[in-house]
Amino acid sequence: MIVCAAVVGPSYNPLHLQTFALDDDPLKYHYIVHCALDVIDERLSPPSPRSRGAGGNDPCLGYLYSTEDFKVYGYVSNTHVKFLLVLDDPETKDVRELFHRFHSAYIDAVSNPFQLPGHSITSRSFEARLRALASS
Amino acid sequence: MEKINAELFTLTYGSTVRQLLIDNEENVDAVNVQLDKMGYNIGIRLVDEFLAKSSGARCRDFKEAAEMIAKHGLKMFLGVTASVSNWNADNTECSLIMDDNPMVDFVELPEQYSNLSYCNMLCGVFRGALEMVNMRVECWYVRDLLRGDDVFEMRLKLLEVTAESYNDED
Amino acid sequence: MAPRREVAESCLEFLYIELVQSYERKDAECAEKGDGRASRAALESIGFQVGQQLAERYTIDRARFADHLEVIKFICKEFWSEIFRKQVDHLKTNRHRALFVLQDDRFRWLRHLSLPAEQTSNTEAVAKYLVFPCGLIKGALSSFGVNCEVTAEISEDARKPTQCSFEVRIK
Amino acid sequence: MRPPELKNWLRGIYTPVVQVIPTTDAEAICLKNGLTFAETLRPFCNLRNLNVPIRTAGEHAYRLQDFKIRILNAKNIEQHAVEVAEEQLTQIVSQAAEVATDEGWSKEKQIGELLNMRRDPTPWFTKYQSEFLNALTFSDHEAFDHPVACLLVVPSTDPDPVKTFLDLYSTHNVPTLIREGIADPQLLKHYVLLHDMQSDVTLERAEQVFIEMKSTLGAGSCQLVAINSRKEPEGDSEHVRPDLWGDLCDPAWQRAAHLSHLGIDSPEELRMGKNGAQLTEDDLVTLDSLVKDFTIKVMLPYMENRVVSLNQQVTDTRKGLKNQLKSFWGYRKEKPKSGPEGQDALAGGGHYAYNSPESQLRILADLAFLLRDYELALSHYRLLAADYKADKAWKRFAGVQEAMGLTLFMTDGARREMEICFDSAFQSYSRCASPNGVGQSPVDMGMARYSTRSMLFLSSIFRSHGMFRDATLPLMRASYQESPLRAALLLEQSAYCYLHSQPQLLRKFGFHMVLAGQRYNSCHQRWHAIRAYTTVLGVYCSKGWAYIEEHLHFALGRQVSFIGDLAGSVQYLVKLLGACSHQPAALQATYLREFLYVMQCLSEQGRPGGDMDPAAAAAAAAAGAAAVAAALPAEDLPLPEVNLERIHVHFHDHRSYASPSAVQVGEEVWSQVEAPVVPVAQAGPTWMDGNKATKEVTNTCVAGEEIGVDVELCNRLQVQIEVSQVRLLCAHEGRAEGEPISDYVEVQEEAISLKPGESSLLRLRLRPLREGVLRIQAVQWVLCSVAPGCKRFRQDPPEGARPGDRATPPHKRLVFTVVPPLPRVEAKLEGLPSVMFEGEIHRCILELSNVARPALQNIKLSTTSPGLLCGHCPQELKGAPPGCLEVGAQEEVPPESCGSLERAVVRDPYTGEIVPAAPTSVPFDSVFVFPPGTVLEGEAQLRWPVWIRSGAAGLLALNLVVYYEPQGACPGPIKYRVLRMGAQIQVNPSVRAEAQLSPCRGDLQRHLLNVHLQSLHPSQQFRVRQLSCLRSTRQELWQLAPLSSPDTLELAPGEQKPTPPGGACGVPLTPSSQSRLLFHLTKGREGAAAGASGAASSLHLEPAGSGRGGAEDADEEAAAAMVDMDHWAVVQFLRRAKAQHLADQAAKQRSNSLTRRPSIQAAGPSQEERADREQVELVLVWEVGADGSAGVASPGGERALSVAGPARMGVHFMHSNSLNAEAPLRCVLEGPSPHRCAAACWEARAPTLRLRARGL
Repeated sequence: MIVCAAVVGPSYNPLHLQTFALDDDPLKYHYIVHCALDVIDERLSPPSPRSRGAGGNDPCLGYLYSTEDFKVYGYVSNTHVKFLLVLDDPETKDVRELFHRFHSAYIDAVSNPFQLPGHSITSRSFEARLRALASS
Repeated sequence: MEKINAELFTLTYGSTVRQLLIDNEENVDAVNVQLDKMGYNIGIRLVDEFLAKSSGARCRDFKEAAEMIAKHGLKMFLGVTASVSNWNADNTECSLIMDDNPMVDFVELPEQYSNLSYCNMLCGVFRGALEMVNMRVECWYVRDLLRGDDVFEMRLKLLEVTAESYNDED
Repeated sequence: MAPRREVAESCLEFLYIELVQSYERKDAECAEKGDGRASRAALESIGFQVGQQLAERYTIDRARFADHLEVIKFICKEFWSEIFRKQVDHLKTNRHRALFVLQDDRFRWLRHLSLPAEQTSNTEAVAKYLVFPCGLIKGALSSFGVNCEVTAEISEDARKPTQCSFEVRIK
Repeated sequence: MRPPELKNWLRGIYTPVVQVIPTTDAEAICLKNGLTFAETLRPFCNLRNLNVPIRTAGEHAYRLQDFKIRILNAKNIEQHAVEVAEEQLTQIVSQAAEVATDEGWSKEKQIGELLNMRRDPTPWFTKYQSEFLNALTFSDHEAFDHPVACLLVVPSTDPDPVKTFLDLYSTHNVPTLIREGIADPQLLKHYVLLHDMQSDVTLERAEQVFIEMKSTLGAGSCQLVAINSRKEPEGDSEHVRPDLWGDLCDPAWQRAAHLSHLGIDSPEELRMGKNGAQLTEDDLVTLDSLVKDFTIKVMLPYMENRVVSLNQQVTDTRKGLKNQLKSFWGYRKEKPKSGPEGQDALAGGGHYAYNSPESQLRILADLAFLLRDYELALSHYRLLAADYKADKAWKRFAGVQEAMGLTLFMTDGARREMEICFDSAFQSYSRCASPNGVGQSPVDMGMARYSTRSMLFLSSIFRSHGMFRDATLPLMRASYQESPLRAALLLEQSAYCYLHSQPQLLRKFGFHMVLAGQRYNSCHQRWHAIRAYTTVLGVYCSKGWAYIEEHLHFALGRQVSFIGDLAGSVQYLVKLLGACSHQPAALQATYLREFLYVMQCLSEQGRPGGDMDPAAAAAAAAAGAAAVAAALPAEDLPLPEVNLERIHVHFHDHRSYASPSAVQVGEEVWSQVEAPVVPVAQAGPTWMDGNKATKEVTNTCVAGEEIGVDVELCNRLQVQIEVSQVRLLCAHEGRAEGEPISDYVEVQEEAISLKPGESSLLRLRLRPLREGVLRIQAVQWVLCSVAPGCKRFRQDPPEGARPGDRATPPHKRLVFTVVPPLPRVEAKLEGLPSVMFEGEIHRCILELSNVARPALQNIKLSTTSPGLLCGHCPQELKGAPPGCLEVGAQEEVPPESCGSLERAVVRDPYTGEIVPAAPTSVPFDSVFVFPPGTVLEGEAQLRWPVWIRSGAAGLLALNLVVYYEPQGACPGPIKYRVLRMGAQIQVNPSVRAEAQLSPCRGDLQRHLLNVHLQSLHPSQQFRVRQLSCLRSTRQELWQLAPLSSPDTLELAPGEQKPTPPGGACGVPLTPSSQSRLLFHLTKGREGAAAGASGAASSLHLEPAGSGRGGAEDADEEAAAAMVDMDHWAVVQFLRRAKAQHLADQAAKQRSNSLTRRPSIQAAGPSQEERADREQVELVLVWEVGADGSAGVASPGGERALSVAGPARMGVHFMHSNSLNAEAPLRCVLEGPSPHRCAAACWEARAPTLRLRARGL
């Protein structure tokens, strides 16, 4: 299942980080997510020849890396916002659908006029939707 | 009547409100007033289009006007309908109850703006529009989704019917 | 995402016209510092925020742009048709791709503009109504990581009252 | 290490083992040099440029250029217990810490530094690694370390060397490996006859023995070695030989084991002299040649043969189809010793005897490996792997895989295959380490070490190829199952791999470094933990990752304090306090506690426990304070937050305020009130009186007068905090060096405790004592009585403001020009009611007290509230209203002791021109000038009457200003001062009166006045006491006569209606009741009427239907009880009432709009005249019922009052119009309309007039 979902801004600053495992220290996920940014960087730059053209530049980066007991998946929107999911099931799975919903939730969250761009997202409905995502 | 995706409108309105807050140094009351004022101006212009499009169904009295707004006006422009209720004894006051409104999609009101009547422009619109059909009204929110109520309730109060001559005291 | 619902286009038009005019009035009120720069900035920043939000919204699941040109193309096609119901008519660019000119022969938002009689110069009056779209474009571009200045021009050609072009100057 | 180097390194590790078995005496000889025999030989074990040909299985010979052997004592040819080994390893890490601490490693590294860090950041790891590998040697599952040869050492002194030689090699002397039948006991034996040159036996003797030896033991395998040739005593020149042995010696405990085995229990020899003290160069040469010859001539050939023969044997038994079939049918299963399952497997299949085909194979392969015939080795490993796999002998299988991996590397074989080998090695090792699958059961550390080893090999191979990315994975895998310390080391290594990989993976570097830090932490390697954390601060900090920053800072704060660097610790902890608002309260509390604790320790540093003499204590305290300051500059303490925006300065320049509420009233209001009194010439000091030199904007304040600064302290935490010794820090420019600031400024300290999330405004006070320029610079405080904090105020004017600009308003300015002492008045209104009835007249006492020394003069009082009237003279203080208002109460006073009223003339403060009165102000004499001579000495008081008449129901706001000037010349810029007083009074409704005036039938001189009274108050009872008719400006005086019954019509005009003795005074008006009074109004004959005074004819009222009594005494009583219409206060109020009324009317006439707010303005004289002509002015006097209940029978006014406590009375002012006989009119006197703003229109109740002509 999804144990953590995170949004990281274009300038690699955390916009939102939410954990779903009970009584779990968010700290470790901050580390894991921060770490994943390295992999994302690698995937993004520079657009290697193969990544161009068909299938290249797919916003969904999929599996990024795994730690002792988690797997981290990534997705990068056209606006250079990074979405990360930390899953705790051993086998790699297709997360495209999850990320689609994740991104949609984010889009609505930043459509709130009072949500300043670049600031961390504190929105009840956003959190609720991520919880739903995690429990699905 | 041409339709567009609500988002563009919704976002533009939201961004407007935010900008007004900045312009008025976060003074919520001032913003409420300004929203109402802008709404009023819009209402004045908008009523013609409404009457034109709504097959010129004139409304004879306040009661009808309220119904007209609730059933047709809102539907035509915002694609939602409201129910009219809570009439007072002499039919000069009523509530429009909307359980939804495209203007507030995505919106979450931060604490510091808890006094902001986000959709106040709508009040202004009604005021302006009705004035064009000779009804001076007051309009304000009694319940507001954004402030934790379950629906929007706008109170419409008829002040005077300007068409008819009226005798002022002395 | 909320169900993709619809509103009357005139809602937007009324709001948009009132926005411009209310800022006009504001300038008129405080005439002494009434160079209108402040209100133009305000209008632009309204557009800017909307542009940013739409950029995110309209590109969900879309392959990432490889370069500026792709971004600009997106603006001319998808973005434009989402907002203005049609694509940009002409796209010009200079060699270094630092300057793009997006020309729209029938700019939708100028359709219903009935200009006050006392307006001496048509263009200058219309110009006010193009600040918001400029902000819109600028906002979208910036959230794609393209920092730029956007300015608008109206054709002097009286026969094409709604023709205007947006100039995107990439920093 | 590049691959070649790595290969060398590996060759250095995998070398054949030569066992040494010395006799006790032999060992004793060597010990003279502080070395065992084995040790003595070590320096010579590394053989170079040999160029020996080797021919193993292959057709072609190859040449070895260099070779290395391991010479060990039998006792040390066995694996050390895990605990022991681990202990050794831990030592290495800890020592590294000690060494490196003073190199200032634990510095925060910027990313840049990290990237181009040249030197190896973890030098100790290399040593650790080789020690680690060392600890894993002599395992039972591989044959690398099985002894190949054996040196038997016997001294030349031995009686029968040959026999000794033969006995020497006994089970007692062989290593466990051999004893347990794991290693092959058939060793190459080499016999060394050791001759001690210092012994009494001669070398010749020794040589003879040697010859015998050779004859029996074979020439090839014998050697004579003479050592200790040094004759001369130690300590001469050539002893300066570098110590060849140094770290080649066995660790002490191994030596001990070995020696005790020989029965040499107390090895004090080891401590004597330096290594090799007795050895001359020649000795060294012989030793060297001993090793060389042995290796080249004896051992290598032996090994060759061994390989060849083993190989032959294997091919015979293995390569035959039969055997393949055998193995295919798995016949081994039937072999008792082999195919070990379950536990055996875990033990690593220890049950393969050395002579089992598998072991033989392994030995063969390993020998090949040692001889660097890797091809051969590899082929056999391959075979072997299959067998062990079939047997599920996992440990051995793993071992083979590992060996294969190495071989593949040595031969630059396929990288992928090599990876797979190490991989499966790792897995099978782990499998043994934790039987129920990795991770689930407590890991068998001893076994886990092997899997780690395999991974170490793999990763260093990757690294050698510069594949840093790939190098990390094995390290990580190993770390998961390792002990904290080793895990930490591995993680740290992998971190650096990330750092060096292309592209750099900084974040991963950081992450793994932190993980390493945590591991170090958990095994108390503090210094390493700190190093790990600090290294990565640069990677994480100030990038928005609050949680991470916080975690690092806290961890560092803790660890650094543990290693005793309190100052350093504070640096980190303080960062937490600033940025942990997103954390739960409990955690914040922890942070705060930690911080305070460290600060505490810091401040107590160097303070000896127990009690000491005050001087020392003070010194210690000072030292502590210094330490604290050094560690944490007060400016850096983020708690509590000081909001510089909310600063508000309170001080008195020429203005001062009587109450806080007065401060709230806007400056513009005050300036309006002051305008009439403030001299035109100098409208008070301005910024220009400030610091002339710098043209700086300063406030002006007076020496000895208090300055207050409101500072907002805000507690962002969810924890309550105590803030004490909050004080303002200031500088006085007059102060000379050395003078204590306390001589110039007196500063008060405050203390406050802030609840979670609370922010509160604190008024900090100081008092300048001398003239000069005073700067308030900062606010200081102490947090929880430990941590000093300080916040500097902004001194410079805000952006864009030029010096001398008014940009900073006075209440924000923190620079003061202190001027010499001045008088200062404080004032209060004594007996000012909080609630009044509309129209009520009240007197209270204005008490002015000069709180300063200097005297003051020229007191004026100005107000814009018509409801407020300054008394005429002090005498008015006598008695109390209404008594003092009544006829005769007013006494004659000499004019000089009376003040006078002036019409307010508002002047422009700068030009001095008269400004038209503000539209809201009512024209009345608003300025009261105190009697000319009035002087208020220092600390003296002055009491003066003040009259107040409440206006319409609602709030009555009184604003007044007391103006005064210091007596005599005053140097400073301040020439005068004003005291601003404000008060608010709640006004409740009282009585409403309407009067109708109609012509009397028959008598045109007479009119019928019908007064309709209504009590507007729900509960209060009123008594209407008196009705007066004022003399019109045309001096007409109307006579009032009561008309309570028809017959009164007959009464002669002016005849007074007698009041019954003891009858109630006034007509009672019960709450919200109405009543009607009838009067005759007659054009009067002068003076005839009783109760007629100069200004008015008055009539004392009494309840209707009261019987008549004696007329005469009634007169005086009535007269006595009459309110004097000539009284100063009454006259003034009536005048104001009238003015207001006229203004109202004028306003009304102007705007016939229905707007409720009249815009009143001064009524022109013409209007006034007209009004006079038309109007008859009536005054109704009522009195508040003593106790609200009707029908209190009280005799006349005075007594009633004396009985019923402080009586309260009010005056209503009504207009009527004069009537000319020709056109009889009916007048309706209405009450006023409600809604009037209290300030201006309080007279609104004065009835207004409407005419309706009625034709006769």
